[in-house]
Amino acid sequence: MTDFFQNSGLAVKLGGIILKNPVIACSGTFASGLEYNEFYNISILGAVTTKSMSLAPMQGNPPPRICETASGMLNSIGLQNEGIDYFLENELPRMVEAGAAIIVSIFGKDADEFTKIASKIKTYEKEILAVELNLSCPNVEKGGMAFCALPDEINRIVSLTRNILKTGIIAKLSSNFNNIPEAASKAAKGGADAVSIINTIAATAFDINTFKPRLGNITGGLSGPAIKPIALLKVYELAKENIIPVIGMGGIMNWEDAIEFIIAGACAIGIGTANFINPDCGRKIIDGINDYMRRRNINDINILRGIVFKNSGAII
Amino acid sequence: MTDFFQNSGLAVKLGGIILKNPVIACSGTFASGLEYNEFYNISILGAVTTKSMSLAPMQGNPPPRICETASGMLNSIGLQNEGIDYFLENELPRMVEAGAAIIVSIFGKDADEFTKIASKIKTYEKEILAVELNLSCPNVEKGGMAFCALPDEINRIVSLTRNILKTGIIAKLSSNFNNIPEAASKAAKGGADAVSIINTIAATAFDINTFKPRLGNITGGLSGPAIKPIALLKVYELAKENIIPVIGMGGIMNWEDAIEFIIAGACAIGIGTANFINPDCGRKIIDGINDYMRRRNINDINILRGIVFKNSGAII
Amino acid sequence: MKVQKGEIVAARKYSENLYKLEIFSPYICKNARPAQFVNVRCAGFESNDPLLRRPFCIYEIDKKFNVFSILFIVKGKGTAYMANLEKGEILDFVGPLGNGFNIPENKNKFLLLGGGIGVAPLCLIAQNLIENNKTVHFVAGFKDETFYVWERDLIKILRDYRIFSENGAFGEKGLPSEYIYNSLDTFKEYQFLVCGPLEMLKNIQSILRGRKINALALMEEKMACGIGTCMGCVLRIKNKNGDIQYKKICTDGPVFDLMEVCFD
Amino acid sequence: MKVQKGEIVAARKYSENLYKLEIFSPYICKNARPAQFVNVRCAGFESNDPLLRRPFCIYEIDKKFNVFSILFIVKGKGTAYMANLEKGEILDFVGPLGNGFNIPENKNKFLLLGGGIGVAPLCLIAQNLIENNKTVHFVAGFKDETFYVWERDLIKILRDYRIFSENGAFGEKGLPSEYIYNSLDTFKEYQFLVCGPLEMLKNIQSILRGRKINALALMEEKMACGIGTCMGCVLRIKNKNGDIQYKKICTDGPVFDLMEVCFD
Ligand SMILES: Cc1cc2nc3c(=O)[nH]c(=O)nc-3n(C[C@H](O)[C@H](O)[C@H](O)COP(=O)(O)OP(=O)(O)OC[C@H]3O[C@@H](n4cnc5c(N)ncnc54)[C@H](O)[C@@H]3O)c2cc1C
Ligand SMILES: Cc1cc2nc3c(=O)[nH]c(=O)nc-3n(C[C@H](O)[C@H](O)[C@H](O)COP(=O)(O)OP(=O)(O)OC[C@H]3O[C@@H](n4cnc5c(N)ncnc54)[C@H](O)[C@@H]3O)c2cc1C
Ligand SMILES: Cc1cc2nc3c(=O)[nH]c(=O)nc-3n(C[C@H](O)[C@H](O)[C@H](O)COP(=O)(O)O)c2cc1C
Ligand SMILES: Cc1cc2nc3c(=O)[nH]c(=O)nc-3n(C[C@H](O)[C@H](O)[C@H](O)COP(=O)(O)O)c2cc1C
Ligand code: FES
Ligand code: FES
Repeated sequence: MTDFFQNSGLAVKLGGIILKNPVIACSGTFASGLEYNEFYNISILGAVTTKSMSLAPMQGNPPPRICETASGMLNSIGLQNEGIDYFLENELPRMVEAGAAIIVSIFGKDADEFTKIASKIKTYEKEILAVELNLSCPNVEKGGMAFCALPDEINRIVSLTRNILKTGIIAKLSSNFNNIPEAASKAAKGGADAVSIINTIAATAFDINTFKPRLGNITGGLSGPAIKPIALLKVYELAKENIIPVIGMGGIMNWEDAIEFIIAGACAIGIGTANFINPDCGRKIIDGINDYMRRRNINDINILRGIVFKNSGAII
Repeated sequence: MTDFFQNSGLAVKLGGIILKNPVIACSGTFASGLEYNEFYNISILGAVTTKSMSLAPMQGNPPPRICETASGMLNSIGLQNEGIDYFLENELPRMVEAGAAIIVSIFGKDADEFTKIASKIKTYEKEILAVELNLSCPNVEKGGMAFCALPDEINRIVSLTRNILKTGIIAKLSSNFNNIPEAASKAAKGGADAVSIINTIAATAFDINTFKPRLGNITGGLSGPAIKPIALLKVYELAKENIIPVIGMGGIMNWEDAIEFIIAGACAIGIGTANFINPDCGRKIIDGINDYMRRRNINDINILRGIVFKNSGAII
Repeated sequence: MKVQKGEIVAARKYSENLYKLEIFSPYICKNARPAQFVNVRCAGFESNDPLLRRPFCIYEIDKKFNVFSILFIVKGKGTAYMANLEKGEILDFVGPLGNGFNIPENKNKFLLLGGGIGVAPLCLIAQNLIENNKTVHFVAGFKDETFYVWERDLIKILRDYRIFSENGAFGEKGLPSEYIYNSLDTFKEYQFLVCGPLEMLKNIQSILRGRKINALALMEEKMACGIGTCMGCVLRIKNKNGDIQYKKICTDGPVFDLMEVCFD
Repeated sequence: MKVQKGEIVAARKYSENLYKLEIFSPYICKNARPAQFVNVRCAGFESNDPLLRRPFCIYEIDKKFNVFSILFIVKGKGTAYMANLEKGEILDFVGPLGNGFNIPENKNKFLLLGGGIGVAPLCLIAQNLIENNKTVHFVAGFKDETFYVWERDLIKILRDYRIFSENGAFGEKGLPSEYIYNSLDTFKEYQFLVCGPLEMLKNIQSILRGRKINALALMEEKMACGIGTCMGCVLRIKNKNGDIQYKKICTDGPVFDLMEVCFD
């Protein structure tokens, strides 16, 4: 069902980035994809985004790091990773071997760190489809979400990496500030090909018996179906402005959700938390989109993008 | 179980407002309480907040106005109400008769409208515990959430009503801007006794078969358990600043959730969407808080307020 | 109205998608009137998804055994949950809700027209009308044979009925609205009462409007509370002066004057 | 590891809170090793609450009939959902997960100590050890008589066991850790393997540390993925150099060197 011919109407373009289909595995929820390769062939995905890699290895936050909430989950992983060097030497080759279309997510505490990481990636850039700049992690003290409070910083980081790398550049933004369109404009001006929205939403939970936070880090990021309606509005609002291609994510569990983001204006969609619950959801979502298009005789997915604007343009 | 003696450790003080217990019915989810009086005696509640009343009657938004989402619901009611005059003449007397501790929620398109409504309430102020200024409705074009983008406007509206009314004044704020502490400071400076957070979160949903928005108004406000972790963080962050007493709300379904907001720093808590699902939840939540305190030998609920700060103070 | 936990005394599968639950509840059996509904919690222990209750009209009332029933079609997760319930399990519901149907004093003959699951509330209404010595003609239209077993319930209430299905697999092949259109003269003395999908209601409205015949209809809209407090379930009503007003289906209805309903 | 839908061939209630589900799965029976676990979806059709899967160790494997089982305590909404499942229904699970337990070559005698539901994975381990001609002494501690029926499962595996309960309602009255403490000399040749509540693990760690005895432990932490991708289930491990490291319970464990676990 997912062979090339049937997928041919699924290709999408995000600035200079071309994907064979719009289904992307989200950063931090797919590791480097190799675990999922045991469930299905991850090369069928539009792209695989790695967990966010930092310059030096990061230990992450103290446990507990996970807390389930109603139709959602909090995480406070805190970007635990082995560092960009380890990744490039040990994991990237295996991803290439698995045939994945690779988006490397990177995280720096400041523009300088981003630049350094980008320079390291430079050597491998032919093997990489795009670099995603994680400007929105709610679980780290420095950098992360804070960048989104300072759109000019976003502009700077994007241009600096843009100057170094020939790969696609994606800026991942936070919904924790009410300024996505502004941040997206700055990213676009800096030379980004697309933006990813949304990262997890800052949130928390407490234990009424121990009076302790349920996360070692006190606060965490909310993801999963609970946030879908919020994410969808952010995607809709930004896509309508037509500033930059949007990769929509937040609570997508199945192909219906994926289509909902696309008709709301997303060029491509990211599946995050769903990978934990149904490790084969990537394949199922691609199949589902395919079937939906066939049933409706749609032979190019790009026709669906933002189709709701026609039915809702006037009012907002 | 809910007689006066057992409730006596439940009294809380919000600035000049004293409640016999911290359980408040949220605006817009309890009408004027009379329907719920058939399920239990609403006079046992700490307070009943009316739906938001405007100067002139409002028709509200076109249907559909409700859309269920994962562990949550979207609404785009748009403040349908019969206007403040109708309320004061017809509904208020019946609420008084039912023995409710009354918070009248009001909504104006600008400071002038708020002032006019406050002047009308003046005549009845002895029968009213407090007035809640709805500065955060996501479902109206003018006013509403927009005030929260302009904290100075909040200050002005609060002071104007403060000058007119001797009742308590509560400012209801939005979480759709990342500035609750600032907005709360302005409300405090204007003379508010407390703030209510959070109103619903702006969100949307689309139908993948018709390509239409699922709400007549396109966007709506997300409420219910889905948003609880987000609301809880907003309450925790604001309460820790110790600027003004906080009424916490967002996704509270049962007494455990109520306690969670109180230990996170809320002086009182609001139950909204839960009233739709379990119309007798108000009584059950009061009973549950009572039992919890008895089990733990806590004889004053104020001891619990913000108790998590001790276990989490250092890091944030 | 009350929040109740009633034991399911029977759970029956009528066909692939059609189920009936019978619930023990002296309170409902004593207080409920035709066209009233109950609002059912459709989630497991401490689960918040689905969050909202689902409204279902009361289908049958057995006063002798204090058992009432609901007949329902499986659509999404709420009804899927209900279809899984078994005898001995507990149903959490609020009711009876809505105004119900009050028999118009000045009418003696009634034409009840149901489309699909719209027949459910009409059955209790028919029963009630017959108990009040009214004449009832029952017309039902379906897509296919899903409701095949349901005819056994209907036949216990009355014999004067016609059943149509689009594919002819159940009853006569055809649309009930065509039948109505062709028989308007026969039924001009009848009070029409309609419940069914939107398309059908629109259709009937325009057929009847042409002939200046009145009708009542049971309406549906998404509900949050079911008790008139959320303002969610509104219907656009154009009253005699031509003013558009929002009416709440749960507490102002669910029965409305079909001619006043705005469908656009 | 695979996402599987297995038919429940038996659902047994051991006591008020303790249940066993037996699931048909040739794949698990063929591939699973002791101390591995499955990650179970605990929500109804299209429901997202509870969202995350719940991890359960494999309790028994019956290769003849291709049936494995899990033994579980009802804690919250996930396990409440599972307790409601019946024979003939389908269990959605991912597995087998985790490294499992590899029998140390150089050890012949094993002391398995389980607290509460911690006995579940130890049963399959005990079985496996015995099949490999090892000597096993099984010690179990409980609060009360919840596990009363479970003894029948244990007795099929071995006879050399001691059962304690805090209130004396099941087995001997007392704490297993006291028993261990008093019998350390008897068991000094034994490889300890412990699974139980945190307090018990801490206790045993400090008892054994005093005597420089080693032990393995099965650890628990909240999990999102169960397959090593979310980095959620980490445990703080102090290795020989004194460095603190985060290890993933799901893919680095669930069996760890108890002496290296940091409890503070
Ligand atoms: C007053 C009233 C009486 C009804 N009586 C019956 C009956 O006797 N038998 C029967 O089978 N159905 C009846 N319905 C429709 C029934 O409520 C829906 O089929 C049911 O809510 C679908 O829930 P779901 O979770 O399976 O579907 P989903 O599509 O997953 O539901 C999603 C949301 O939409 C709402 N919804 C879906 N369909 C409808 C609908 N047609 N009307 C109102 N809200 C809807 C649900 O309540 C829920 O909030 C009645 C509806 C109303 C308003
Ligand atoms: C590797 C492993 C093996 C396990 N094997 C068994 C077994 O064989 N039998 C058994 O009864 N229990 C076992 N548990 C514990 C079991 O997973 C929890 O009791 C169960 O998840 C509780 O879910 P709930 O929805 O009922 O409780 P809730 O408290 O509602 O769960 C809320 C959240 O906390 C998590 N959680 C709750 N308790 C635990 C716990 N003790 N460990 C990890 N996460 C938890 C849940 O998975 C869920 O994400 C095991 C746990 C792990 C990590
Ligand atoms: C456990 C976990 C770890 C994550 N780690 C990262 C990360 O390293 N970098 C990043 O940009 N986003 C990270 N995210 C955010 C996701 O990529 C995604 O934006 C978010 O979870 C919303 O999508 P979802 O609801 O489908 O999960 C993480 C999310 C989760 C749940
Ligand atoms: C249907 C509906 C109508 C509401 N109407 C109002 C309103 O008129 N004024 C107001 O201040 N808040 C209104 N709210 C917001 C609630 O008072 C509350 O702040 C919000 O729903 C979060 O709490 P909850 O998750 O417990 O519902 C409304 C919420 C809902 C669901
Ligand atoms: S469903 Fe709430 S007003 Fe009708
Ligand atoms: S549960 Fe996800 S890494 Fe272990």
